[in-house]
Amino acid sequence: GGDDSDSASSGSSSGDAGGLIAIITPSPDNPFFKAEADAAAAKAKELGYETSVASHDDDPNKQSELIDAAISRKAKAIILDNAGADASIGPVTKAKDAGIPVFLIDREINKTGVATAQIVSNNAQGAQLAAQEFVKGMKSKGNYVELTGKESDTNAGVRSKGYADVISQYPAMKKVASVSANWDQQEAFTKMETIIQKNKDIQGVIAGNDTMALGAVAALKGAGLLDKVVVVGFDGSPDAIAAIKAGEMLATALQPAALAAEQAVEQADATIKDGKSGKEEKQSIDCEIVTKANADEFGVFARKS
Amino acid sequence: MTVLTGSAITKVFGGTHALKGVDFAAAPGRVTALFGENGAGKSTLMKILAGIETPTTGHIAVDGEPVVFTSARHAADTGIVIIHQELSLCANLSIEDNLFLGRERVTAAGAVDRKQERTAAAAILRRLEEEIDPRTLVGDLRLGQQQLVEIARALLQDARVLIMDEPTSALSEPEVEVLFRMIRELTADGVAVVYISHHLDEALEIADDVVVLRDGSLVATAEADDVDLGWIVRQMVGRDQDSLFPDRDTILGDELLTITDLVVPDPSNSDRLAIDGVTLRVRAGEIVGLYGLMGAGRTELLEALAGRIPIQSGEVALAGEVLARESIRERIARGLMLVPEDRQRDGLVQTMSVGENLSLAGLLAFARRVFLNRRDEETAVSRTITDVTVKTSSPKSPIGSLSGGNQQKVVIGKALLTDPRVLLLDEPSRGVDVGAKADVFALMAEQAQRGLAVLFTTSEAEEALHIPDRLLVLSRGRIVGEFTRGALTREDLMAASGGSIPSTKTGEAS
Amino acid sequence: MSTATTTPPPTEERRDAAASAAARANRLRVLNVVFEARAFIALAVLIIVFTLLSDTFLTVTNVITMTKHVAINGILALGMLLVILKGGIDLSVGSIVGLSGVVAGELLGGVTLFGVVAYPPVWVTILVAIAVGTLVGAVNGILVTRFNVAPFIATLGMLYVARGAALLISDGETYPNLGGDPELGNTGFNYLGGGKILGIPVSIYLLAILAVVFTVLIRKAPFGRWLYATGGNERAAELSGVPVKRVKARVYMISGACAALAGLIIASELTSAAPQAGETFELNAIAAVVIGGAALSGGRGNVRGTLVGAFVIGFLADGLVNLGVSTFWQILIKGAVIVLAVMLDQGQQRFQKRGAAAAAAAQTSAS
Amino acid sequence: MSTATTTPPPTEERRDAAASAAARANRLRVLNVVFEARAFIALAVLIIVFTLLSDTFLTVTNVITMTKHVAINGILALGMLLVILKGGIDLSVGSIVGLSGVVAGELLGGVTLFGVVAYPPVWVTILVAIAVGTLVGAVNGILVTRFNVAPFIATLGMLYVARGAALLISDGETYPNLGGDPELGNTGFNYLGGGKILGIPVSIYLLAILAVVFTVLIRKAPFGRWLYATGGNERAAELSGVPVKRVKARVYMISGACAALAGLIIASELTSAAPQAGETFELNAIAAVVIGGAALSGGRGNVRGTLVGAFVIGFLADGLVNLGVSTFWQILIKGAVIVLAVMLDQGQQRFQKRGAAAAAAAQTSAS
Ligand SMILES: Nc1ncnc2c1ncn2[C@@H]1O[C@H](COP(=O)(O)OP(=O)(O)OP(=O)(O)O)[C@@H](O)[C@H]1O
Ligand SMILES: Nc1ncnc2c1ncn2[C@@H]1O[C@H](COP(=O)(O)OP(=O)(O)OP(=O)(O)O)[C@@H](O)[C@H]1O
Ligand SMILES: [Mg+2]
Ligand SMILES: [Mg+2]
Repeated sequence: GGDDSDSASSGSSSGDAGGLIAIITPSPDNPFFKAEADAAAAKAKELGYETSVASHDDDPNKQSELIDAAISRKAKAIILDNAGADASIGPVTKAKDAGIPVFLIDREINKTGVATAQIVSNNAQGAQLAAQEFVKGMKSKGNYVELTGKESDTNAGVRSKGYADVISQYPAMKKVASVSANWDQQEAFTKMETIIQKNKDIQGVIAGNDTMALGAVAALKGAGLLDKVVVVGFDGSPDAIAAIKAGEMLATALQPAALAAEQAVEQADATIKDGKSGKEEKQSIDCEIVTKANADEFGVFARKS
Repeated sequence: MTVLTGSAITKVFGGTHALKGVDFAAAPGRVTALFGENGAGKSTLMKILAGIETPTTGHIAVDGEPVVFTSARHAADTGIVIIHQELSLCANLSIEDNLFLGRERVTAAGAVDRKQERTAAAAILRRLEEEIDPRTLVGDLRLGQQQLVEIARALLQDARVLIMDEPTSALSEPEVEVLFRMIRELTADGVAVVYISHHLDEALEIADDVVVLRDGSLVATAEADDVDLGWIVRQMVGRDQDSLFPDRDTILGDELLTITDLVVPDPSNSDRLAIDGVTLRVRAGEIVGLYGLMGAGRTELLEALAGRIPIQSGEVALAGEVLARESIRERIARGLMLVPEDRQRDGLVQTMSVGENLSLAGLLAFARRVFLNRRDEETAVSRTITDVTVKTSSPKSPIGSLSGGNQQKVVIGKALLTDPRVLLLDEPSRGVDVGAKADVFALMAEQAQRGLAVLFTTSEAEEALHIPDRLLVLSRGRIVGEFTRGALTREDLMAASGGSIPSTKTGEAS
Repeated sequence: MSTATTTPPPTEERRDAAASAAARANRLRVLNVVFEARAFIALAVLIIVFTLLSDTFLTVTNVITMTKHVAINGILALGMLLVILKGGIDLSVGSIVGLSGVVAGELLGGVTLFGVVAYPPVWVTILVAIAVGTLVGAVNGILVTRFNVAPFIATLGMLYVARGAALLISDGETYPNLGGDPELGNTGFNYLGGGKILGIPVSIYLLAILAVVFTVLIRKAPFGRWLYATGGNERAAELSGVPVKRVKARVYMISGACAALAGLIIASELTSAAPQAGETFELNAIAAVVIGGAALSGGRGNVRGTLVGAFVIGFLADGLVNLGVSTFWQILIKGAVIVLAVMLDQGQQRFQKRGAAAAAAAQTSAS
Repeated sequence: MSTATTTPPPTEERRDAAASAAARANRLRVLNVVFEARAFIALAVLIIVFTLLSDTFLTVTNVITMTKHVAINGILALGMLLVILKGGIDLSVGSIVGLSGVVAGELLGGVTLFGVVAYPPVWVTILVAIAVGTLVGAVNGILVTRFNVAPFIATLGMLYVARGAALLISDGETYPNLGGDPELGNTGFNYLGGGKILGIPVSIYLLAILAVVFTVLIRKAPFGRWLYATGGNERAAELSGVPVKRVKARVYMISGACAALAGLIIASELTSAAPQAGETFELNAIAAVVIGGAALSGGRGNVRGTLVGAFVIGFLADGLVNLGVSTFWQILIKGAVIVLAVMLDQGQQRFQKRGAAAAAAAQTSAS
């Protein structure tokens, strides 16, 4: 977000401290990516680096431009939450060839050996946790709706599949509708309302992320169905956790975004200092399920320490 | 004594000196006619007096009190009302909307008082003997009718000074008669009227005082009774005007334009026939005139020939070859080109220079394979500028910096650059001053000598009587009379066009 | 009827003129109706098709829900209509939606004055948010009138500026549970988007009220005539003493206010405000206005048509979701419908002209 | 400049005319320069500011990189320029960018004909993709010329249609490693976006070539004159035998082709094609053209200005990133710069006019 990069910009012109670490995330107006960026930036400063935070709005071309910029600024390392498993291979390779190690967080790319590390929260595992909680909440039966993320986003697919793997084992559970709400709250709200009109006999809603889950909650509340319907999301955003405490949502799979970002920066530091990160490339961090029972234990995309 | 006076008014537009220190006064109860060639500065002076343009230097006084107009509205509120040379109506609004635009009659509730407006509108239209439903869209009206709306709007504001800049350029004679009657009523009520028109005799007829501008300077003032047309023309042009209508001997060649039983539906109104079975022939070296009243269909005839509007039946042949579905450009390529009636709307590209406008139609002639040959183009353009005597500082000047007459010459020059075999001109003298008129007609004659076939329309009896070798009178889409030059009188003409009572004008014997 | 202007024989002439006059007037009226008819047809087709394909489409509750969705774009479209009537365009409305939500969120979260945190009541919050929207509109207006910046560019610039502002104020975060707190006396915000009167959502009433107000404004007040005149022929309007600049400035402010209201409704529905709300909404609003028979060149269009246009866009979107059509197809179909609806317009107008002419001719020959 | 028809004393009159003539011509020349100067000034200011704030901005490599980024928007803007010169607008270019990438991806992945999978060579792929872009442009053209749909609406519709098509063809998936396979003989696609000649990326050459071609087309070929005439006054152009409809249709096709090329460059740079590529690119292209001094009303604008405009947009974006300015500020500043650049234009023109008038006045009083 704003503050970090502002101070960064003033910093970046003042000469070379520990060098520059470029942090690139999809969009700062989503709490998850923001937490990621903030955590990474904080860690990097702590380790004595300048930082620059930018976002690519899931536009592969813009991402490629941002990486060019990092290269021409002779960044020491790049922390990247990328804009597409395939579309990002080129740019990451480009950075590698320029001698800049790239540390991927949150999303993988479909190629190994170009990025120094790919630290991703285990979306499949998280999805399964969420789905299991969902099934429990629905007492293994009934009609449910799935709100999926942007079709052209890898994680949307991974999570949807993760949900299916679990839920498909319960024949009594019936998916009555599945629509994409592009990760967006208002779109989720509108589409949920429309679906309710089509079919009021719904016991559950499982969404590809918390923003959409909260949109669904608002719609269900308006229709007076919320007490009869369990809603499960993904990400573990503060708003979702609040909703869980309030009993409006059943559960969400929390991705330890902050953790991944911090680890990425630490490994970047190691790589800059002594050439190797000391970890293998593919690292996955397990998600944690957040329910009313344990909600208090969690802060901003991380367990409270 | 005088209501409105402007003293030592100057106006500079970018590089142009429209006015160079002009004193002007309008007296109550009198009609002051303002004469001057195109670009003399008439409209500019009037716009300044009506608060539309601000003078570069100079002062305006109302009833002797100096004023500085902040806007057209300000001037209107002090009783100075202007009818603009170029129509300023909203085509998307009804007549009544236009009549009361900006000065709505409102009810207590603050809403527009439609009922009151409609009755007032109907009344004024009746006085103008133009009984149209006030709810009619102005866009559906003919040029002439629109001009009447413009006049009606001015009349609705109780003006102390009424400025009329070319109010009759699209009016038929009877409409002009009506207008004159109203002007006399106004002056009787002590209104000061300023009247500008290129129909000199008409203007002289209504005038009490005469003022002549030349190149932005005031060159003469007089009482209307003391002067005649000749004098006015001398003052305008600065020298004796050789006759408007030079005699010429015609050498007729073979038939270039052949029209047989042409039927053209009215584009604006598809089951009214604009042209209803017209047959006519024009030979090389011949100038044929089309006379008719507004709406007679002359424009439609010419536009149909040019390929602008589709024909329903009949045949058009150019030098024997029948033109069927040829596009406008194919017709131009074959040597048939139209000089349209409304030069602003159809003749000129305002964003381009004089030179670019001139070469637009004949452009392909300068194309060497794919590219334009600039040198060829420039020579051709500057040759044309001298040929048609366009008054411009350079071919690169923006077309907007030219006055009406000169713009018209550019449009004609553009047509000549396509070296046509048949030249169609729709109202070539509309809104053009005597000097330019003479030039234009001289041009037509010259082209005819060079073996072109010329077909032109006019609404002015004088031109109809003297210019063409043959005159065709068109009425409601039919040819109702054919005369050869000299063989007809003004009276014949009026009778034939089913138009109006011949007007009794002093300036007629010229 | 080609002799409307020549004198003798007067009798024939006057009859003639009267006839053609009547004919034209009549033709006018028909045309007026047709302008919406076109949009109505598009809407009718949509409704029929969806009703045939889904039994849950044409139910009372679903129509109410869909209308509620339409309300948001409808309110934006009404503001846009005025701008388009004047011959302009407003690309910034989407961003204003986001900005006004953020402002509301900020205020409901409490404002710190001299160290103490004050919680303004909801009505203050709403007024401030709308004021902010109006302000952005005013900037658009100033850029267009004082600095002669083309409306497209001026509002494109403000599209970015307003969005940037929304993100900066909120620091990119979403304002959660705007329900308010009884103790702080700032509850009731969710009524705007969540409340119902006689089972009908408040936002629908808001749309209806605005529609009526705008119709009166356009039809009855001098402002309306000035607006059409400015859009039809600005120079002529100016020469007639119409305060053109003021008219222009006003429409952008009104449009901004409408956008702000839409933003509030959304925030209230979700009881949370996201800075990125409203992205690309401007396109839907413009589409609604144009489908409603307005000309982007200005001077032509009306409230009824615009409403119908908004319903076309809204019902289409919801109908496709109801049918479970894939997002990809939804996008493609939306584009096709926009173009078709407008083509339909063109076609009908040409057809209509001919029809009216015939009618006119008939009358004349009859008299 | 014959003065044959006016007043004595000729001497004074001629001198006078000459003076004002000189003034006018001179004013014209200055204005012409100014039209770009305006954009140039904006660009100069940007470069100076960024160079002062960052030591890595004005380095050879960075300038080359930024220019490479400019190339994409620049190519779109050149196509857009023609459309705008003609008085239209093309909102569909962004979607065409996505579509052409998808088409390329599809072809490089191999096309199945009669059961056998064929791998067309790269040059075929490129031609087909560009053909598809041209086709979308042709549809725009037909909608505008044959069906009189307003360009804004026609291209807005195609914005959705083309995007939908891209998503449907790719089923929302990204086409991976378009590097090609030596065995299949379809390698070399990545050259377009990745290749360098004398250390300068191919895409920059493409932009340069297009710029030259367009300049010649506009300045030297009749088509150019026709284009300006159509944009300036369509009716007059038509009556002068300008093939108005053809000119219009052409510009949309050219714009579509440019967009397709841009899409190919992007896909090639990333050696992968995403269906959502190019979203909102149209806005940047339009901004570039207008900052470059073109009038959205048509008839005014040129290649040089448009290029400068593209550089302003591109250098601004990269410069802000280079400074590490937050995304939120980037958005806001971008909007401000667009508006300011255009205001600068207006201001300078008015100033310029006054200057000329003054000069002329001076001359008169002198003579
Ligand atoms: N807006 C303008 N910009 C530049 N020059 C102008 C402008 N308006 C008028 N002029 C110039 O001022 C001079 C006077 O123009 P004006 O219209 O007053 O002439 P006029 O006597 O009305 O001619 P006409 O009889 O054709 O109407 C002409 O040279 C014209 O080119
Ligand atoms: N009585 C009428 N009713 C409706 N439309 C008319 C009438 N008379 C003419 N028109 C239309 O008005 C337009 C202008 O016609 P116009 O007056 O130009 O014919 P014209 O013979 O060329 O006369 P002029 O060239 O002097 O204007 C044409 O489209 C014509 O069809
Ligand atoms: Mg004049
Ligand atoms: Mg005519």
